[in-house]
Amino acid sequence: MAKPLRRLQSNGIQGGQLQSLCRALVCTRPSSTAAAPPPQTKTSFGNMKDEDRIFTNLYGRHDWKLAGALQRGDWYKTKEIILKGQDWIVKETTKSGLRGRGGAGFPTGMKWGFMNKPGDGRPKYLVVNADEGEPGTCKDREIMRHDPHKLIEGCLVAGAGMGARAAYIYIRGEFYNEASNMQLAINEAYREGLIGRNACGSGYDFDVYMHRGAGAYICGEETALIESLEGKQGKPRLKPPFPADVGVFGCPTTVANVETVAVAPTICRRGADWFASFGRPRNTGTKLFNISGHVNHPCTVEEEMSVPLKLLIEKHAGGVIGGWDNLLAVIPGGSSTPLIPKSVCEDVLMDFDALVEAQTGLGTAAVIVMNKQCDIILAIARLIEFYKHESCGQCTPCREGCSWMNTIMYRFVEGKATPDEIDMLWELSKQIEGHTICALGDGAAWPVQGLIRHFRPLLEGRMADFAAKTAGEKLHGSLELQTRVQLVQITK
Amino acid sequence: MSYFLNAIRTELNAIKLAGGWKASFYRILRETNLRTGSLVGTDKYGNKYFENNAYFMSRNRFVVYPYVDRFDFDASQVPAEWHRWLHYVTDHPPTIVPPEERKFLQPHETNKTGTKLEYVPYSTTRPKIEEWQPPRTIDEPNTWIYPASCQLCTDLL
Amino acid sequence: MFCQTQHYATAPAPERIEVFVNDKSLLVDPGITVLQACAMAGVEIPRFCYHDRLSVAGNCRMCLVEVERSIKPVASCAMPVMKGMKIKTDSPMTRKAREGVMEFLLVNHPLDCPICDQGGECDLQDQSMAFGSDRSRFVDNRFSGKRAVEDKNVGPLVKTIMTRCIHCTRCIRFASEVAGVDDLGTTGRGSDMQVGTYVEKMFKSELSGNVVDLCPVGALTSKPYAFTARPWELRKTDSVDVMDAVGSNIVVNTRSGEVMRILPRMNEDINEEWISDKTRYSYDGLKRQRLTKPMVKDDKGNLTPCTWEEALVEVAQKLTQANGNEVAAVAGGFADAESLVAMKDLLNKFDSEGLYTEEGFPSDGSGTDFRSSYIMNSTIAGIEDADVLLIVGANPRYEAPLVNARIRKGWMHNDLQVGLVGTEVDLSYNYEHLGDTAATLKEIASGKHAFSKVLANAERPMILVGNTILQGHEGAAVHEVVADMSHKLKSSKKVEKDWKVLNVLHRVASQVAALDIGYKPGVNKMTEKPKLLFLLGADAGLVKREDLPKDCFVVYQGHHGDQGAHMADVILPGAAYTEKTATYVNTEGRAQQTRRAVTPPVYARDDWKIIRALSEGSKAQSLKQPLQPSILELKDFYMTDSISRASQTMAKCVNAVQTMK
Amino acid sequence: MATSMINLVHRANLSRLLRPAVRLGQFYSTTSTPTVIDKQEKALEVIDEDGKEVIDTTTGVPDWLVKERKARIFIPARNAMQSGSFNTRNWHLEFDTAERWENPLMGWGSNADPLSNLCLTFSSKEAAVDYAEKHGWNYEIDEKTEVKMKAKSYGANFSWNKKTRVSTK
Repeated sequence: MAKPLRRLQSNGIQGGQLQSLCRALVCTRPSSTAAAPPPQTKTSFGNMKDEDRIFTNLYGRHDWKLAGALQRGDWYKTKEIILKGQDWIVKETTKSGLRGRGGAGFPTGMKWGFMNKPGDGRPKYLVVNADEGEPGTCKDREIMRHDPHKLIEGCLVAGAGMGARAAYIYIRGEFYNEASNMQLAINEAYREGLIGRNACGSGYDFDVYMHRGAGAYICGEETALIESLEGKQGKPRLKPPFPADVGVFGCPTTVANVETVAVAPTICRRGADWFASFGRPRNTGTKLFNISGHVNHPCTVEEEMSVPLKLLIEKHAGGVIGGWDNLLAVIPGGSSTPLIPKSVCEDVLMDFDALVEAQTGLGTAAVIVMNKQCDIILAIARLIEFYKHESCGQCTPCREGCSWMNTIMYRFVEGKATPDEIDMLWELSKQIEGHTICALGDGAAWPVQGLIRHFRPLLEGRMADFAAKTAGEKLHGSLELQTRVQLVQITK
Repeated sequence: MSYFLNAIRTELNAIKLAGGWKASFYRILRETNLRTGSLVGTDKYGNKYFENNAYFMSRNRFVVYPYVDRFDFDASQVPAEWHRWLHYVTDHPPTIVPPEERKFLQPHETNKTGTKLEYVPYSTTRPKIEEWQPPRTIDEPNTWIYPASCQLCTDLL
Repeated sequence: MFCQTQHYATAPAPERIEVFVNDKSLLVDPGITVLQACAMAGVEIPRFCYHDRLSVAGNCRMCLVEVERSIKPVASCAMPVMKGMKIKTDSPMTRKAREGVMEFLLVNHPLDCPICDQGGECDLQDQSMAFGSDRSRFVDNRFSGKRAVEDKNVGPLVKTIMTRCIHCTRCIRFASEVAGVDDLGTTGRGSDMQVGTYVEKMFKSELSGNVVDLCPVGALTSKPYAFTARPWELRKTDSVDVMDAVGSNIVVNTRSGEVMRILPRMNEDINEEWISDKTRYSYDGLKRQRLTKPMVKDDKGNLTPCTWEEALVEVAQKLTQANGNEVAAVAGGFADAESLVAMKDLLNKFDSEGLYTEEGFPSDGSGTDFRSSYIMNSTIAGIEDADVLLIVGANPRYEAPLVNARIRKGWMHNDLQVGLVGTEVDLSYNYEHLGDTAATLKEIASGKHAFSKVLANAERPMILVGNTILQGHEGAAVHEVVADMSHKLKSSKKVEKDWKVLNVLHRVASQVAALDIGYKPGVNKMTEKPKLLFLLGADAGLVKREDLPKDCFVVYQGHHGDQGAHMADVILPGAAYTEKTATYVNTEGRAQQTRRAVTPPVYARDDWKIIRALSEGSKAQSLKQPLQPSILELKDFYMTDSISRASQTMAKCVNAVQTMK
Repeated sequence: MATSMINLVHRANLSRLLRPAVRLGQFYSTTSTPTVIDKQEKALEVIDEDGKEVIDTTTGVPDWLVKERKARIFIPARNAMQSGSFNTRNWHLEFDTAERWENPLMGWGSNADPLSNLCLTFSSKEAAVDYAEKHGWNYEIDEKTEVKMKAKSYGANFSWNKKTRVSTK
């Protein structure tokens, strides 16, 4: 483990790269790179101990209701936490180094701090983004299904931290059981006086509402989520104004991921230093990792940040199908992050900065493993089809670009293209990236970029095969491509 | 000598064929020449068609119009079936090869230009301005045209 | 941060901030957008979705510009300026961004330009020439084709070719913000997104034609104008509309002596850049039912065409024979100021004062002596400054759609509080319905009504009286109450000194000019039974043949064969508003000129010239009733005068409103 | 009856007022020919008393074409169909539309007045005025209207207490 770390230290962490990860956030926000990172002291990560786990009922083996939650330590001294005041909660969160768990990785303490500006009479809201739709990601649903009280308590603590009047939990429509458990848990909490008027006896009024979405991926984008919550079509808004200025119902709002909110009470209870002791500086804490794809035991697991990818796959997911040498590539952070080939996977650490350095991102930490039996071009084409289908259609580059990339990608699957079109596709993805209202355009562009970056010979080889097979006849002029894609043999 | 005699004989024959001295005089007056030839045929309008191969090509076939009811004449008096013979489209006059009867063929008409029956082009597009028609108590067609000879108009136009 | 509203008395201007547009320093007001700052610097940013009079959408991405220290280009239409911002509108990054967006827009835009009505005045065409790439990389049409979208039927005025749509959502925003009908919207998402009405129905608005102008591509075009002309063939004449008393500024587009279409012309004080559907689409009425030749009655009693000379002589003879008090003239809604003056001169020459307008107005009290009692004093633009508006017996939505659009604008951006006394109608914005009758008005005036307090507390109150009810039985009473109320409000301390309260909303274009010149309002004021009656375009049917003496000689001068022409003994064909240069005074008292775009048809002539010719030719020897506005529903809006009654397009609209849901 | 009344009609005046729409050429040529000759006689006088250049005496344009009408100097409004505003930056000088008629065979538009098709563009109002005066044209000026720029805010679409809140998409 020491070897990669030395490399990281010598290179330093470059601010520009981090910024490019945070593209979803507009540049005017203060960058998290402002403060110099504390010195690196820890040298090995992973193999977390059970007593350090925050989500102790992740697998639903215990009672998810209030009684079980109390047993696990939820709602313990919540009143005292609230009574310590807004500033204390925000400070503690800042100190813990918690970064947003929804993908962009914005420092949570700073984000909550934006809400503490002098008010103008408008109420403030906390909106919990439980619209977990990113392919490969399945962490929030586990929390909501098996540990809903962690989230409710998190809402209260986070809400108290930012002085919010209420929390809206925007839950994905397809999550029926999760929504059901959530609602029951909310009802329990109200019944026990944990939330509502005079929540936990702290004198603080705080309501929690749950809103079920209608199953659009784009509603996971914070401003689209706000629109959807307001009853309109879930189409993202431009920033500025940021939700902290004009959010849901025109009031200051913070949109936070379920996991971010759910860990807040534990941080406050066990202390920021405890949380900060995990992972590398600026990438601290524990994190839920989802490992799916060609592994022996796909799972969701809570691990320390900066855990090596290989350790994660080998230890928790039972290894790659066909052994580590059968690994082709990994998408490390949910479908919208660029893939990394096996050579990078060998020693990359799973945290924000290390993955940015590997030209990808931590995203939601949904690791999608692909072994050599997988047609990676088809896999990426399928991802682009997903983005094409989920594009809201509001802004031009994403609406037109995604469907164009989709048709090109499916031609690439067959090899029915010319090598110069690879450069064109690269340029197209660059034309989409950074020109759209929200980050969905970026998310659609990155997988393509990752594919071209690491698998260009594969693409060219397939084109050469196709050209040899058809002697260039069918390159242009066939309308049956879409249907024939299904017949393309997946293994080679 | 015999050349002159032949020429005189030919001219006299021409006068004879034309119908005498008086007729020949009028013929020259109207057509400025007097030609002889063998009668090839006559159409139903009274045009007579002659051929005389002693004249050189393009003069050897000619038509003599009837001068019954009109003094002036024009080429459009020749009907189509004779036209083709007259203009060397064919060597077979309709007397030898009669024209095929077709039910859509219309009787031949002469050109009406310059007569009261001449064709005057008119606009077939819809007028851009549609006029109001006043209600009429007594039904009679409204055919009034702004008089071109109106005193005021002549001043203005 | 929130919408900044225009204030009547402007607060001390906030400190201006400095920005740099292409390294040129510029001082701008805080709160404006980058795009506006660039416009101030004389740099035009390409745009599709952004429109000055609509809310910001920011979705077309064409207006992306580079801002220094920003890693990605920003949408200039939505980004507010910040201190020291360095905007680069012609940098490689900006140009690349524009080119990229343009390429995406063209990917699914059909190559329809040769058969597209927008061709030649298409923003997409122009901007792709200016900012797009010079060649296409899109080869996928060989494999899968472009997107095709079903056309929607939204009524007889707006033609939709939805495949051309680039989803700028201008039409949607216009419908919901300006027109006040939430009829349009998007359905579907991604590349399947469509603009439409969801369920097929008519776009029911009196301002619907404006979406044709707004559409930056040819997705929404004008149905009556479809395939009739190209913009570069058209001759454009700036003119003024006379279909209502607003006097909207228009551009008459003609080709070889035929009016092809009518477009709005920008005038911030009157119509901004909208016009009503009647203004825009009733032009085909100018080509039908026209009076083109002078006519006199022959001995059989039939109107027969004749020469100008015969007609003028006939009238001159009658004029010479009649006594002064036996001659009268009634001016209709389309009469221009010049012919009104000429008619007055003519009648005065024969010692006659029998000058009347068809449209009435109470003449009790001060009557029409003071101009301020019959015009819209606070002006149309002033509505935006008002804070309380009381509408009395008017339906501005259909009587003056652009005044209504202004009221809606004030209501939306300036929290204008609106109350209505009169029949409850749909005004496209929320208002307080106070009562149906003049009794309520009395209550408000006496301070007993709850709304009196609102009015009393207002700093810039407005009272808008519809002329429809002023000419009714209770017109005089209503006018008196309203005038008193206005006077009281005006003299209260809260109201600023030069703020005017009383406003009269006229319905016809000629009325204010006629009253200014000295015509008596209303045919009911006609006391003497005339022997010779001039109808100067009086077509409203208020003068009836049976009310006139049997031997009355009626001369109709106008441009359409409508109600007036049917009862005439002599017809003198005049010119319509597109055919003459003439002055009209709108309901604000603003004099404006129409300009001749085409020649009067056949033998029709300018109205004032006819009257002048006549004058030179004839040598003289010497409150329980409901306050109901005239138009309650949309179907009655389309056909109100002789031009729109002759228009087939307007007839189709009436039919569509009744049959389409 | 009619003939006796004709004497009451001043034909000359009538004819001026009631010009027919078609075939104007003859009517105009009779009155305009002497004017042209007059002009040519004093063609050299191109500087007036104030020392300003006046060239209307040399152009040979008939009086009736210019003296009875006004040129309009204005800034055109932006075409409502398009968003570009470059055409609204210059001053235009135009005359009114004169009588036009249609060629009966081809349907082409014709007129007898070259000035009605004139459109001159100037960078400033003063230049346009100078030009008109130089040619001896009457003119009227439509002053430029300053458009007040209203601050636009994207945030207003989501306002919590204003009616600018957008509900339809």
